[in-house]
Amino acid sequence: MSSTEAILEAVAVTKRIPLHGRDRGRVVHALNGVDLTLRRGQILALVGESGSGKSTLARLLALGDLPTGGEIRFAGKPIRRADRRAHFGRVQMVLQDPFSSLNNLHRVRYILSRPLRNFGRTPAADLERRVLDLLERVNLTPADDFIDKYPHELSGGQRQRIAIARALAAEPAVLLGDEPVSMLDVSIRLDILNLLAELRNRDGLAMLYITHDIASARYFADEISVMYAGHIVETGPVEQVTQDPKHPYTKLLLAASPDPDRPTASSGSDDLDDLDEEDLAEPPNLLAEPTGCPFAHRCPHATPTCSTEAPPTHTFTTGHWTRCWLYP
Amino acid sequence: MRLRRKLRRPRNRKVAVGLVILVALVVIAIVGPVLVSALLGQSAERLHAGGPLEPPSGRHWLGTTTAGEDVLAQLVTGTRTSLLVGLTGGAISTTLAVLLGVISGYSTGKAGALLTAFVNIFLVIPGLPLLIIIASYTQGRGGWIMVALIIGLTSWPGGARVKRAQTLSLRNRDFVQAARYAGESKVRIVLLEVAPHLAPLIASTFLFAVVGSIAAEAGLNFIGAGNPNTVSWGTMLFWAQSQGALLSGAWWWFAPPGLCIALIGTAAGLINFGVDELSDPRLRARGQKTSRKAGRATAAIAEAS
Amino acid sequence: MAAQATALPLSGPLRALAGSVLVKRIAFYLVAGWAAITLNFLLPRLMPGDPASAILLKMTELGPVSPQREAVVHRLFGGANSGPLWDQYVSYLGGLFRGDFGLSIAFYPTPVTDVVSSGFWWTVVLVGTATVISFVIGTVLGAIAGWRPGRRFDSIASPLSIFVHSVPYFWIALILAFVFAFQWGWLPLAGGAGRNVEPGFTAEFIGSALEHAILPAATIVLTSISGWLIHMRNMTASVINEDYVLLAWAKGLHTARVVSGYAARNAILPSISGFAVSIGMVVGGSLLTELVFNYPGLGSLLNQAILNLDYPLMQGLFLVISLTVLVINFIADSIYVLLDPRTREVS
Amino acid sequence: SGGGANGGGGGDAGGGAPLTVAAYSQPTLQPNFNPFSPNALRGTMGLIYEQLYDFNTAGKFEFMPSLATEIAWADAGKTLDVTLDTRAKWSDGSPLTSDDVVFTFEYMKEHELLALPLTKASKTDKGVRLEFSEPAYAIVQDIGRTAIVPAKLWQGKNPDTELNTVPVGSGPYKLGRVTGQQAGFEARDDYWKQKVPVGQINYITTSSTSLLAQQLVRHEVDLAYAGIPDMQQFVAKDPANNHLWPVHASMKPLLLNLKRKPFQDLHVRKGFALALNREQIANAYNPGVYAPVSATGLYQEDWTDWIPEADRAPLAQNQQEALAEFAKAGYHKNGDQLVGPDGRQLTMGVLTVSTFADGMAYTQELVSQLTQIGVKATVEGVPPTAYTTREGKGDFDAIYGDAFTYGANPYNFYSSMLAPDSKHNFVGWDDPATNKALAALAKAAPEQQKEATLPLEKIMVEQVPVVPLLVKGTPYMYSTMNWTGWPSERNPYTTPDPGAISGVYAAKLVLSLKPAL
Amino acid sequence: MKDSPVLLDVAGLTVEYGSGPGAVRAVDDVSFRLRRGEILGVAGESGSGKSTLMTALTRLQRPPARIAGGAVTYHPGSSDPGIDLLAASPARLRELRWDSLAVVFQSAMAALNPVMRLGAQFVDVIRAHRQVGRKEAWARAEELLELVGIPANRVRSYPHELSGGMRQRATIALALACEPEIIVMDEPTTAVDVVMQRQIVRRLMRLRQQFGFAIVFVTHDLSLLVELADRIMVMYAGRIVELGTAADLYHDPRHPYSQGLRDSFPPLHGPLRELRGIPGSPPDLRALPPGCAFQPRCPKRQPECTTTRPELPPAAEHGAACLLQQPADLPGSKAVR
Ligand SMILES: Nc1ncnc2c1ncn2[C@@H]1O[C@H](COP(=O)(O)OP(=O)(O)OP(=O)(O)O)[C@@H](O)[C@H]1O
Ligand SMILES: Nc1ncnc2c1ncn2[C@@H]1O[C@H](COP(=O)(O)OP(=O)(O)OP(=O)(O)O)[C@@H](O)[C@H]1O
Ligand SMILES: [Mg+2]
Ligand SMILES: [Mg+2]
Ligand code: NI
Repeated sequence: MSSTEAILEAVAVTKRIPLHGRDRGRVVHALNGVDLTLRRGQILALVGESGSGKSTLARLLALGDLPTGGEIRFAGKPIRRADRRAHFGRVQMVLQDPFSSLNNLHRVRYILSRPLRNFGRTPAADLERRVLDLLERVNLTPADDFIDKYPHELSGGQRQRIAIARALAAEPAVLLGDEPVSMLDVSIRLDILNLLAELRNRDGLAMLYITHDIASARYFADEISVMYAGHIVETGPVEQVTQDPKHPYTKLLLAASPDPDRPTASSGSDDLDDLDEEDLAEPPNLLAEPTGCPFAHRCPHATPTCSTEAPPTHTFTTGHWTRCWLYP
Repeated sequence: MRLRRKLRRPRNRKVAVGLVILVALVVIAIVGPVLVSALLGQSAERLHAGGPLEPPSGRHWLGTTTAGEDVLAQLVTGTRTSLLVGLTGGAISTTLAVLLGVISGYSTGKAGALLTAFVNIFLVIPGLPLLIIIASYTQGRGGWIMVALIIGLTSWPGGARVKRAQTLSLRNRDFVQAARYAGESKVRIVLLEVAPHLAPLIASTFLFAVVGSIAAEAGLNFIGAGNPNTVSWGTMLFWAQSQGALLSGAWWWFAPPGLCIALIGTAAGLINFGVDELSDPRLRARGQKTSRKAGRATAAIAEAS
Repeated sequence: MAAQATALPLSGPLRALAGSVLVKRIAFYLVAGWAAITLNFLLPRLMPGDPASAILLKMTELGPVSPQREAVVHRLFGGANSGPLWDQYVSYLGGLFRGDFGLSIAFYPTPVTDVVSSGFWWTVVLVGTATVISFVIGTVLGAIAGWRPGRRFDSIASPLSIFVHSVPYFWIALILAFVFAFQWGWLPLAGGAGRNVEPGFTAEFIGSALEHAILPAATIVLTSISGWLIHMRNMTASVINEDYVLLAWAKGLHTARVVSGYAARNAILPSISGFAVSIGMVVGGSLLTELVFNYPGLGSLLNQAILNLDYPLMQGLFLVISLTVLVINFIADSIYVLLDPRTREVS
Repeated sequence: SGGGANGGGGGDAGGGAPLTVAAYSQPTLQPNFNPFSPNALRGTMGLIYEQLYDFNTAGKFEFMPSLATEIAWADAGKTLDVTLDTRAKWSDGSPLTSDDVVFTFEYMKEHELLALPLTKASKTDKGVRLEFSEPAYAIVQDIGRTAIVPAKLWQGKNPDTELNTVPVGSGPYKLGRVTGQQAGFEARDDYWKQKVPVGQINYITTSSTSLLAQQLVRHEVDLAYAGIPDMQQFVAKDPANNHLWPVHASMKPLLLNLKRKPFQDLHVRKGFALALNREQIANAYNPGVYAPVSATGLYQEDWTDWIPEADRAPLAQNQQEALAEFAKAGYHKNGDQLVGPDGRQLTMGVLTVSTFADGMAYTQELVSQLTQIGVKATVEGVPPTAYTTREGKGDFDAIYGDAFTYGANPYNFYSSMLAPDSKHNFVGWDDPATNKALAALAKAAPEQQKEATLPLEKIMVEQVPVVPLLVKGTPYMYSTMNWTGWPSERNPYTTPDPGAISGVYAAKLVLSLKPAL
Repeated sequence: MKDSPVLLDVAGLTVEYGSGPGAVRAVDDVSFRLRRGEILGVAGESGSGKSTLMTALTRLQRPPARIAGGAVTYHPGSSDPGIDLLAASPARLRELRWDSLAVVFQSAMAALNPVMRLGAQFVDVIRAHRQVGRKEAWARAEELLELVGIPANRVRSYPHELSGGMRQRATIALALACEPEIIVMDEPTTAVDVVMQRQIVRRLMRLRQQFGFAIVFVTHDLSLLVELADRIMVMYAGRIVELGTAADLYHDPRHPYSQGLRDSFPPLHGPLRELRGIPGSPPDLRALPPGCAFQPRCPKRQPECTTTRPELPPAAEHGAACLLQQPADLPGSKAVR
């Protein structure tokens, strides 16, 4: 896995977001020393609790915001704010909410032609053809019908596909997808994921795939990272992590994922039932200075050490590691 | 661009009425004085064109003033001055409001904070008294341009505050963020992503700034801080009031200028009702499919700009 | 004007603009206050003219004036703006600090504080009452119009209010005075209270003052009501499309409750933050109204100050008006914070 | 004592309805009853404090006694013996003595309030003797208008900062209710001279002439003297009660700035004098109130004997002759423009006060007449203080708005207009012949004054330092609803002025009124 | 479950956006029955009219949406003739709402009034329908919040002080406030991660056992439905294309669209297989293809499909609106899977 070259990396990235109003003076510890590597021709899935910092991380990688600690590297070189324009040409992001990320006042044609022009890869005469081409690639056919539509004339799923097409228009080396297909029904979702997989295989596109849908991550990604409260708690090849999770949170996540093939899901007596009772607990407190393992307060295996000392990184096989006191 | 399409085919009856009034007044302002002198042989400045305070008649459709001036001729000529003052003052005020509001809303850091403080401080200063003080400084010199200038320079803060607030709420919206990722320049983001969302606000600020300027000019004249040599609705009211038109029962002299000001304000207000729709294709598209061609043209314009 | 009339989104930054942490807000108000004070200092000095010569002219109308007297007058009245600007500024600030605004020129030698306080309550009560009345009526009517936009009430009330709003203040004041006071004699023509009523806290005086306030207040109400109406109409029209209003319906609440607790309750917020902007306008607009009705308030005083180049009085009045607007801003902001829990400062 | 709370009044000090006088063209006032203050409220002079004497300018300049019963000149006009009325008493009951009069003159001198060349004031057995450094015939009226204050109360007071809100005077009234919009006076029941007929007088504020007109028509005001629009209509509304009496006491000229081109050219000034239709200007606001005035500046009806026959008629408009005069100065008609040697149209602004409706109307008419002969004239309406400032600085082309008061003899009239050191010589006239003539007139004894005025009249006609236009009619409007006995054209026993200029006039008026039946 | 009395009877419900030729028929002739205590899952293509159907059921549709036909009958008691919700007077409707019929909107997070305390929004509705005191109502609000795992002390928070997931849970708790008989839930768990989603689902099932309400549950997540629902209804282009028990529908989908959906699902466990998805793109609701709306994309299209519109077999335990499933079974219809 790690044999392929790293293209976009987050190295020990921290993000603190100061609060305002009543909570003035306090900060949200959105990211705590996160390491993440995207490689050419590979797809990295990022899953985790809602509010764990996935979108924040993606935003930092896209240079939409600056980290408070650590650095973002592109092709091994740290990037600075001044490199923004160049960076946007190489790294594109699909924002989480397709309803707010498309300007209602512009037509699809305009929305898609802007990156084509800005990144200067398309002669003006070719614009229309390229826009139609993009629409077809994301399955918005007949493309001729869609090119003059306003966003409000599109369904959520169609909007998501416009957002993806806009990102692809820049012909990026890296695509950061923040739940890019969450509003699509499974069949369309599949089409899009297949398209992205094809780009990966053909053009060596590197991609970050943020999702709550672990099954699709398994189907589509090469590697997977699991986030919890601003920490990456486990990373590894997707099959290994989904079939043999190591970190208690990963295990919980997988157990909680709906799986119609699991025979007696609703009456089973797996560890989920215990969870059910005690685990309607408060989410992790991101306002407090992180100490120890962030999952300690919910972990069934927690020891006193867990909540005071940061767990060490334990590597199982190449590329599969977790941070947990369970592993020596 | 959308405005043009909108103007061509007002959907809403209120908007239609407003536009008709406005266009009629503009036409009067442009050709009215010529028509009045050609058809009725009257001019706004000529004293003793008729006897003092003649009621409306075939010769003087709106009667005469105490100095025997033809009221209709004055009203028509006054339309031009008042509209010029209104449009110029409104344009200056709106431009300042948009510039200061959008820039102070969009730019972060020290410059933005400074601009914001500047806008806020001006908000606290009462506009009309300020206007009067500055106007009395010029003492009616400089004609309508000066009046328009002063009005424009003193009336922007309210509009700026609204626009600043709106820009603030827009600047971190996802679609602006997305435009940054799409490689758009700052100027283009402000002009083509943020500003169009302010369009209805800008339009309504402009409309009301125009009306406000006309009314302010009238107010200035009323307290004797205007330029009495120009013929405008404001000076008409000044003369009518100071020569006791109301008491003499000369309604034909006192009423028309006031009604004209109210009329143009009403037109602006009615149009404003429709301006909201203008901003949002969601409201526009209802029931009417915009033609493909129009869409293409729009995109082409946006592309070229 | 109704520039704010267009619906404003209820999103964070707008309300965030309106309020913030108390300390920061107070700091802002201090800075704004200082700026107002400084502007007040500068503005009158930008005006042309020379109060001493005006006073001298007044004196020569009464009889011959000795050259020595002329010198005295120049010394007395020129003093307000002689010497380096900075020195004037320092002594001006010092005077303010001691509550000393100097002596009025138009009413020489009455202290400015006396002159200002003679007009202050008239205006505050008149404008205050009129504003509250127009705010309440306008907001209620606006909520009704916006509740069912396009229906009959809306299509009559909204354009009508815009029409009234567009009529110049003084024009409507003159007509009201002419019709109700002059022609019909129902109400007094002018003044703040009856001539033979001793000012004081007596029923007679209050009754007389109220009677005299009806027409000026009606002018202010008529011309400012529509601002509130339109703002509220547009806001209500947009708020009723919010999902929480739909949910309120779904909850089977009574219409009155849906309006008061959900639709109008949320729609009124921008009006409150717009209140401050409007109050400045109303105070300004009341200047003309006061003139027409010969009302003994700040507007009339300001007009006299301007006509007489009474710098000290102008400064005092400007300051009082600015500070009043500032205080109302502060109150509006504070109410806003109470009404809108989401109020936050934007980074 | 005097008037009760609700008008009328009790006791023997008069009663009836309160007399309401529209005395202020401003919305508010501040209490100030300091007779030495330029901002003293009306009524301070005449109702509260009394002056020595005056001359009736509305009538035949007859002597009007007040505190003084008679005056006598001595020492070729350098000494004036004033006989005081011994009955005079202050409102606190103590007698008004010649000590008080001497004190007043000394006090004014000490505080540089006195503009008279007084060298010494001293007691005599009949009153006081005033000694001057030069003949004071010409300023006899100014001497008489000195308000006398009680020595014991004014000792040590600063006339510049005193508001004197509890005044003690010798006049027929004491202070009543003073609010921000009116100053009320109540009759003294112990007034030393006579029973006071009017129990209560209210001097009220009225911010605009149109408001005043409404108040007059509604009989809310008994006396007003401001130029309301359409005064004839006020009379027409109730001819039995409403009356109008324009008192001619001053002259309104067109002032041309002699320091500016081309107005220093005599021919240009003559051109202007001939180009104007005075009758039409006079009719621009309230017909019958103003009237054309002779080229000497003196009003031909009142000063008939003073003006040589040939100069009595006001100049008639004659555009032909006007153009001929302009041509002598190099200005020719080119199309409808009057063009100068430099090829540019003659352009001027006529400064006037924008808040005076009448002035604005006259100026508008004047300007339109100038436009007719090809001058590019505009109305420059500015607020009053800006107006005085600009005329004081000489920052104008032309002025229409100042009135020059005639007085008991023409000395003040001409000297304020033409003397180089006069505050009111706005045009900047400085001519040795004029100065000599003025000096002669100042020293002339009353019987020589007509003769001494002639050179000045000649200068006015031939040199046109200012362009005399109209005699100003101060439009006194009064109502006989509540009070009768007003002075009128037929019985001009005083100027019905509520106190701005002369307290003697005001006191004479209110003491002469009788309740309407 | 199938013998429980019918609670809600929807017959021929049709909803259009706008009117005239340009109208979009977002819900077309939909009929189904909801039984007491049942959880009915609704899945289907995005844009197929699920949300529209939910708002129409509760008569909360907004212009330009308009109910063009059909009936929604609510049977409060088993013997009751039922109340036609579409014809009920506003007053009657107001009584029924929340008391018997509660909703969780798809936009749950925007459905809380931003300027009212969370508790107040509970108290509001409780006191509108129940004769209880203010104190009591607040206590009830706390209780309800704890039911969905929000600490009772959060009752005085404003919505913006809660995380997205908490807000969604709060709206679910709100729906339970008056122990209604029917709860309509439109994608209520989109904003929460799978762990929280599961916890909420568990709670709901438990509460249903406790109170016996029926739920209509809309989601794209077929696998979630299989775990949760009793019956599943699949919508396509405004129509119900298949209706059956959860297990049947998952393991034996009969409509080609349902099959396509099922086959597009990547499995979480077991061998990875190549997924095909459904070729083609969703139909234009303004111009539906003739015959079966799915026919242009259908791998098993027959000539008849382009002419005959298939109907859902009425009252069948498991039926699909597909000609292949019609009584005169075409050959091979059973061999679909
Ligand atoms: N502007 C902000 N102010 C305060 N807190 C913030 C801000 N932005 C993000 N956060 C907090 O930072 C944390 C991480 O947010 P982020 O959006 O990255 O989560 P996420 O993993 O993308 O969640 P989701 O799956 O729900 O999208 C959250 O707890 C969020 O509340
Ligand atoms: N206001 C509207 N005007 C016109 N068409 C509309 C409007 N609202 C929705 N539609 C159309 O109605 C159809 C049904 O919409 P609906 O929201 O019910 O879909 P849904 O099944 O809930 O989709 P999702 O799964 O994305 O929530 C869609 O095709 C949509 O385009
Ligand atoms: Mg996110
Ligand atoms: Mg939906
Ligand atoms: Ni407004």
